[in-house]
Amino acid sequence: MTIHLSLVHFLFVSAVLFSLGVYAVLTRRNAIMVLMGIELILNSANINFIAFGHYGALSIDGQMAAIFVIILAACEAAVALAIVLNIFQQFNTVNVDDVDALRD
Amino acid sequence: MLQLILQSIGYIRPETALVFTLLSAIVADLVFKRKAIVAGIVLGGFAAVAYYVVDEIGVNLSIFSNMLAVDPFAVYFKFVVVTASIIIVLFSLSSNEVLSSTRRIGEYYALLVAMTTGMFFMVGASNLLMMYLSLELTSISSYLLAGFTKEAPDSAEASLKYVIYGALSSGFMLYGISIIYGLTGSLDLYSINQVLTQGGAGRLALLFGGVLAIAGFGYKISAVPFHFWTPDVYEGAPVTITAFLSVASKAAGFAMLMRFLKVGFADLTVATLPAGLWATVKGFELTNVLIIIAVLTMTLGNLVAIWQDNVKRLLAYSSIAHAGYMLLGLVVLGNDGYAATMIYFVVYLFMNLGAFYVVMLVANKTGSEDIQAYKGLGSRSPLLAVAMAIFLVSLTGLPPTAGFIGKLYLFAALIRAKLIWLAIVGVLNSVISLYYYVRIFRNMFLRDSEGSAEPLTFDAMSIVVLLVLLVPTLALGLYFGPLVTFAQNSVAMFGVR
Amino acid sequence: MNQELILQLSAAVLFLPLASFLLIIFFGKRLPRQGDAIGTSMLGLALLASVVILLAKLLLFHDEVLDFTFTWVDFKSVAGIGPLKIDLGIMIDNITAIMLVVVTLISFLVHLFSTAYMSGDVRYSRYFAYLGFFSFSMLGIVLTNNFFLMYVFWELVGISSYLLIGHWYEKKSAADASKKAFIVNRVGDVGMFIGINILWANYHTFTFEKIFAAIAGGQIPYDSNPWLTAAGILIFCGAIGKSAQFPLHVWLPDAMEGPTPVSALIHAATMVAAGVYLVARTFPMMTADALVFIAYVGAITAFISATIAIAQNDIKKVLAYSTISQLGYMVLGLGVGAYTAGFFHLVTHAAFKAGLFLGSGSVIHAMHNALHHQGDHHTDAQDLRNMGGLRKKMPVTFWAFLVYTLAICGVPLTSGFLSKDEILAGSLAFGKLTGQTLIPVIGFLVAGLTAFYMFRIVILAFLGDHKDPARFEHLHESPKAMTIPLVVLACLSFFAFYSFNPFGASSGWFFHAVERPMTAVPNAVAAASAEEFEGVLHESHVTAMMLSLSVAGLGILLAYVTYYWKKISAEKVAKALPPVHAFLLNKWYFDELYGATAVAGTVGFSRVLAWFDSKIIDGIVNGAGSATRLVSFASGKFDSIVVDGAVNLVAYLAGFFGLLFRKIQTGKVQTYIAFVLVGVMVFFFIYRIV
Amino acid sequence: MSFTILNVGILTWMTFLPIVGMVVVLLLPKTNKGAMRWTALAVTVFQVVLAGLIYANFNRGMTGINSAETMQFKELFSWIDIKSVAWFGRIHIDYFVGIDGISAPMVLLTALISFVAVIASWNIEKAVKGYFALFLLLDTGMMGVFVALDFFLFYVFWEVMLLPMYFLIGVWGGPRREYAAIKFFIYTLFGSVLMLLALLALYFSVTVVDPATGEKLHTFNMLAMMNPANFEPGSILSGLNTYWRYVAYIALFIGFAIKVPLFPFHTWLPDAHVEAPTAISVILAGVLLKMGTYGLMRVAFPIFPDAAMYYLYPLAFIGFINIVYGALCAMAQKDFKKLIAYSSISHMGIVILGMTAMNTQGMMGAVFQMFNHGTITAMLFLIVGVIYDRSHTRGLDDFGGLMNQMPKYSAIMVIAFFAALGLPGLSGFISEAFSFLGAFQTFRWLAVASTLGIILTAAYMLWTLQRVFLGTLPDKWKELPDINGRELVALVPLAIIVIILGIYPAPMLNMMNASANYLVDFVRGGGGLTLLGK
Amino acid sequence: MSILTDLTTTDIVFYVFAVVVILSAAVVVFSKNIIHSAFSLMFTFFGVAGLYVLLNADFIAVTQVLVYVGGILVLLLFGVMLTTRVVDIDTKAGTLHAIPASILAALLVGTLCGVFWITDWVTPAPKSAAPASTASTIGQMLMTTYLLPFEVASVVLLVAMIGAAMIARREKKRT
Repeated sequence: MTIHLSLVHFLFVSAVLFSLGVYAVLTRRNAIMVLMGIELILNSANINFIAFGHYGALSIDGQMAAIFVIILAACEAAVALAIVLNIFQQFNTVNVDDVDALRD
Repeated sequence: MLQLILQSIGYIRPETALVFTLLSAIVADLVFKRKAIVAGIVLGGFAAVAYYVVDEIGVNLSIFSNMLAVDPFAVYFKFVVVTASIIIVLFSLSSNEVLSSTRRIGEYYALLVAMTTGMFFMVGASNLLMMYLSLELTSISSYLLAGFTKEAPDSAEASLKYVIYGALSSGFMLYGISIIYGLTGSLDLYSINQVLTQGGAGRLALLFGGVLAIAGFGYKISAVPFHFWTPDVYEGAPVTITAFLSVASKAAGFAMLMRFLKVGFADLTVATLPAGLWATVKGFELTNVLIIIAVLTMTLGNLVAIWQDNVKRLLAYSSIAHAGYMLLGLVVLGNDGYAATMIYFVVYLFMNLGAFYVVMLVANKTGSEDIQAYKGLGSRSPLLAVAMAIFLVSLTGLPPTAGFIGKLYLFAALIRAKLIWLAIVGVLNSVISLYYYVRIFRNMFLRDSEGSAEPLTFDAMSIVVLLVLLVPTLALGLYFGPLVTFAQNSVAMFGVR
Repeated sequence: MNQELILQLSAAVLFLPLASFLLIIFFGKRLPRQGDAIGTSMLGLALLASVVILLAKLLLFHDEVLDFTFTWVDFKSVAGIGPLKIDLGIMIDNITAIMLVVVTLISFLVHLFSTAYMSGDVRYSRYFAYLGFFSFSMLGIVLTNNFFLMYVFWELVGISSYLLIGHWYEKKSAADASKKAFIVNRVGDVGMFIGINILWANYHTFTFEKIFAAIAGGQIPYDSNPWLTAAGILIFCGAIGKSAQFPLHVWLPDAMEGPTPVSALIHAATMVAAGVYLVARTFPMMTADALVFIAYVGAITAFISATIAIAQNDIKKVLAYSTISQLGYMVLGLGVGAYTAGFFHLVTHAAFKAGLFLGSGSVIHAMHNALHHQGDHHTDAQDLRNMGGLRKKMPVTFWAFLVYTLAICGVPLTSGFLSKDEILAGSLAFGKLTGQTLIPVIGFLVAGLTAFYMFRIVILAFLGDHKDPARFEHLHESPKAMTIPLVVLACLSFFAFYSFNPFGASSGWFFHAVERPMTAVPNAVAAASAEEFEGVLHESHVTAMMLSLSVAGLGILLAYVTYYWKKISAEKVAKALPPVHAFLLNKWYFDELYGATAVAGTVGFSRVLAWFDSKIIDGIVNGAGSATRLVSFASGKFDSIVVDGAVNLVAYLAGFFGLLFRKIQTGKVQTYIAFVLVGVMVFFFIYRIV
Repeated sequence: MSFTILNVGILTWMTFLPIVGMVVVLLLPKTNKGAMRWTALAVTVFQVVLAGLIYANFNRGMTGINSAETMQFKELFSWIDIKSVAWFGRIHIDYFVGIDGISAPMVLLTALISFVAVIASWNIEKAVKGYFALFLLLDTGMMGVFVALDFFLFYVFWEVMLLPMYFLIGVWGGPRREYAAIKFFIYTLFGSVLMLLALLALYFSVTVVDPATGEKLHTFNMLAMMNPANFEPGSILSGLNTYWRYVAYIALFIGFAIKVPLFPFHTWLPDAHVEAPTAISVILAGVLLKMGTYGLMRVAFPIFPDAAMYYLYPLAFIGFINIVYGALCAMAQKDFKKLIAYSSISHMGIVILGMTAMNTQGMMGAVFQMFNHGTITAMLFLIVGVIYDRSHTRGLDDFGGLMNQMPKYSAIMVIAFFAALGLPGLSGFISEAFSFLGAFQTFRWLAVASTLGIILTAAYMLWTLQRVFLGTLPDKWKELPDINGRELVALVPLAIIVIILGIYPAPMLNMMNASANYLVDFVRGGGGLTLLGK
Repeated sequence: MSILTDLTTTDIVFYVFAVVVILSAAVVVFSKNIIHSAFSLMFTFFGVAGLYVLLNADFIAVTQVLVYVGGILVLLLFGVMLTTRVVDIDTKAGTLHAIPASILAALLVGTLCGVFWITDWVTPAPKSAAPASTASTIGQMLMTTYLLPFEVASVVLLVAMIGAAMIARREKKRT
């Protein structure tokens, strides 16, 4: 790895972002924080798509994928938030680990 | 280009019909007071869809710039999905859970149609992006449907877990797709296959991307260790949705995985293997991962199911185990195995939906899904108990029921591919599965009812639906020729032999 | 009279008792006198027919063997063997004809005796049915021409013996004794069965003649002479069981729990002699080694039981041991090669021993009635110490009994003298020929012992004074039905029936009729030939007679000195030698030995195995063992599931791993995600390791 | 030869008549218990009549075993025929039934025992409809196993029995019925799934030429599987003495061994027997156990003669263990029914010993022993049932002196007990003797060791007899009534058969002779004459 | 220092954005205060958009800012506000089993970086002269090759809309 800008630089950023997202999903109690973590993961995937598209001189496919991912991220966020709101109405909490009535 | 697009549009009639049904349902929900009309519209829509699917039999095409394949394989699974959808609508007509949420019933059917739409795209998708999109469409609809009875805490919890788990899994899958894209420069499965066949991809990254992608598929088909959402969501969701998830969404997930594996990773240039088996591309080690997953899935599903007291949850674990059996068909990496999995799906469709239907009817009457509620069912409602017994026998895989035929073909494929020890694990698992199915038998027939011993009566509609599920479960066990032929004819995917 | 007719007659002899059995068992209760007349008359007819057969055989077909064979099972053509079938049938040679008369005669007399002895019994009719069945089975043994039927009837006499010993099955001792008799016999029978297996495996036939012919033709089992010896010894095992030879003699004394006429018929005269008959039948296939073995078994048996008999106080027990001892003689006789003498002793012994038992039956009957009359239910009617002076009250019984006793002691003019003397002479010859001097020594020793304990009975029971004068008043001679058989048997205990020479039977019709058969075994392993044996025998004959007479005389004298004149106190001797006395009284502790080893071992082992089966085997497969309980502490539910529904190893492991897997279903979605991540990493890294 | 009634073959009648009866029973009104019983009785009586027809028309010279030509009463028509699709071969399954000298005695036995079991079921009062419906289904399964010549069909019938049996034990059984039922179910299923795998492996290894089209196709036909020439070269089970052939044989073996049951797979049996209602114990011991040994003879031996010969000694050794172990365990039992159950284990060991002898006497002894054990053990269980119905206890030590109290009963019992301990003159002796005679020729020392079982059997049988029937009668049983007419109807025919076959076994032996001879030659010739000749 | 001197402007811009993205994401993940996290997330999104620009994906960058910052983030903030009780402000949402999660995350990042590093990516020379705008290309693609995904996405949006409304709306108490 050289210090000069290359594909791997972007991939590293993406990897770190991905891991941070996973970390958030794993550790944060607040459901909304978990959702933020998921957004980070989606962003990291998008960085990959675009970086590959750029450096691989592959095609515009990467960017197209990124667009759709952004759209879906929005949908998912909306639906997830609606569900979180419903949870809040039912349980009066948004702590994910408090919602564990269904278990073995 | 326009020419191609116009031509392509001609081949998405079922999907178009579905979207049309979706819109009609929404409009009808606003217009009509009687919600049964919505159900009627949806049923009619599904019938039309089924008609268009029939129309697609024999077509073998790729449309929308290789986004979607309309091939016998997809058509087969579309049949499975649309049959399941119709049956679920019938279920919904007598489900207390659904009927009690009158105000949202329009949305319920709309989402059901949307989910079906998603699954129709899933079974045909031959582009990774398209796969991701259709998976999300299905998932988003199912998150919402799982939480449909939102006043019920269980249902709300189920939807929360489902959405978090699902979003993360699809995130993983997306990341995996991005890596595969980076390696092959394409999202199109055919191009990916071409690149991989030439051996032009980093092995390690491919493996990692593959594993991440499989995490996404695994989540959809409830394969261990990506299954964790399944018991909780199945238990919390309304029983109609549980049944739907366990059959249709699993079928779509399998179809997608099967296409992903065969179109993307089969090296069809290798001709030394016996007919029907194919080699994988160089450096692809996911077969072994899949074997491990299959073994883990059936074993864990069966072992944990032994401990369940909630029948719905028990069936959830049972459906995990069944996913494991069906994965056995995949790991054969051959047309035999694929056909076996496909046959199994039709069989599974009837027997599993049947079991869930009985659970629903019992819950409707007794208000309980607990195994205790089944005590004395044999005397309270012999028809229901016998039907349940037959469904469970079929799920165990004993002749002369359809379940036996399903298992027979799976194990036959394994034996033929000389994966004999895997077959032994498989059959031993079906022995284990007997344990928990037998617990239900036992409560139904060997125990006396603890509470009320009143006979349970059901309306004609319920009995008809029950028979619709029961007859194929038995008939396919004795006469399975047409099904097998259909499945074998349908193994063909576009672009691969 | 042609052969056909004789064979048909013999079939009639065989089936008459069976008819008696069937008639009485099905219709007995409804027949007049519960069918005893039917049984007795059937046997009477059979006796007549037997006598006719014997006469016809001896007079018309003296040296021929009459044979009738039919195919019972046809295996058709079998690879490697060719046509294979099981032929069954009957054969009549001279010993058969003689045995027919012996069996039917004793059986008839016992039937007759029983009509009086058993009158008033709760299962009177069934008793006669069983007697008929026994007679049928015993005649089957006598008549058969093959090992298969021999084994079949062998078992059938066993079962009729079982039924008759256990006639009074309400008594635990009777039920125990019958069970013991059958099981001990079965041990011997299994040996015989294995022997038959060896023969079948090599000759693919059961017929005696064919097997002997094959052996004579040089076909040796597995081409090995030791196997031939083994086959002989194993066949002899059947005789060990049935004829109560050491070490399987323990059942016979207990068998005295049966009614006394049964003891006379089965356990003295006929069934127990079947073993001797078997050895006689199979004599041609016995090698020298086998015969030595047989001789030693006979000698040891004779000695052990004679010593035990000395110390017994129960009249029937003494007689039982005396029977064993005499059977030992017969076996010894056959073993040493005195074939005719051994078989002769069987016949003479049948008469006088049956008589002894019936005589004792008569005594017991009288004692029992007297005690009953007195209302005394505690005094043992069979204990010699309670008797004495019966001579005065029961003269017929006494005189008959005395004749039998003289016969068994081998006093001249009796049949016993003739036969016993021949055996002793044979043993002496055998000792000379082979150097096995122990055998004749034991033979003569036992002769002395026999005389001693037999006269002990006579003196204690019939002479002297009765112990209880009051009881003495109530003693009466037995009825005619009982005394007639006694007289008949007493007559038969004289020499005249067998030989006109009172000091040697060899010139009589019997020795003419029964000749030692040619051996079939190869010369290398054959015993001394008949001619060689006869030569030596002739030399030792006089010596033997003198010796035997003197030891018998000595024994009788000692008995008088001890019990009549009381010069020697039996009690003092017993006290002086307490271990010896206890040892003899307790029958050399054979029952205790077997009880502690074979019986306790088997039962104990079976308990262990049953425990093993339910706990370990079932446990391994079921996981119902301690491990299960351990786990069930962890989850109370496990037990209910294991016990209620699902048990076996799979269940156990399934339950265990199921529980384990369940633990990860925590209900917390983030935990799930962590597992997913772990799964992904593991799946990735698994290939870095492998 | 074939034999039809209304154009339907006699074996099909035998097999599916109970299904018709089941439908009738299901359609009868719930309250009409009498009609249900009579329906079941009519079906089984008809089966017995058909069995008589089979007996009368059976050609005793035909060998059967591996040739369709010499199978009798056979019916063959296509059941499932899936045309070849693309790379998938054609799938063809026949409805193929027929009997030879090995299966004919079993068919007769099944008819007889079913009839007896219906009589013994007469006093069932709980859920009569379900009972007889399941009973008749079970009947079909049993009959089907014995007549099927297509492995697939065989397997279907084999599995069809499981569920009725589970319910019959589980619903109508004793206190621990649930445990016993599930144990039976799981064990048997475990065995049968292994059999399924072997079945599939065979299917993919064997091809025959379809005479109609001339194409090669895989087949489930057992007879075709017995011909080594039909194994595709390079297929998994081709060749002789290969690893996978041994594995497949062992898989089949385990499947059958569990049914027999052979040590150490036997532990389901005591529980199942003890808990099952009398009639079901009778069926279980009388017919179901035979399926294991029948399966070995019909399937495992002729299809894998090489493996059969290779594992002959171990199998015989297991037979030996069964004989001695079963007898010893029986000796320690305090429960009457459990004792009989263990005695079954011991007696089935004799069957194994006889058939592993691989000679005519042994094989015929084994088949005959299967028949005899069926009748004798059926009697024993009926006897236990009679006493249990009256006293509601099976403790051996609770009884004594019944001989006086119940004389007719005791007479029957004496016959059964003596038959069980192998008394000559009763059928059990002949088959045991033949088995031993055969076994001794092949495994000298093992046969000798096994004779220990003869002694032990006598010991525990007589001990039991003493404990229950001899001695003094406890006061509490002074009122026990003697055996009644219905029970006699069940027991007397069996007793008569036991006696007649004990004296003159030829009627039965002649039926099996040709097939047994042929089977022995076939297995010896097919596998390892060299192995055994050492 | 010689390495640093080699840096081009593009490089520097990249590093700046990378640091912004990672640091702000770290704040999102680690911050105790949910409001802080939400706002920090905005910087992450901006940073990512910056990276897109570096990769010649200007249209995507703009979309990123519009949709993420303008839509999703606002949505999230609404969510935070709606689910936070006024009195008892529970914005300091805690963390769970941080240590195993850290290990996992570390392992993950290590593995990913390792894989990325080892893999021999097919990288032809970066395009020096990028087209001025990708917007038109993307537009064309959406109407041709990506027509079907485009339509499906619209269905997804419709479904999300209906569904979110269904789940989130307060039901009248049933009588």
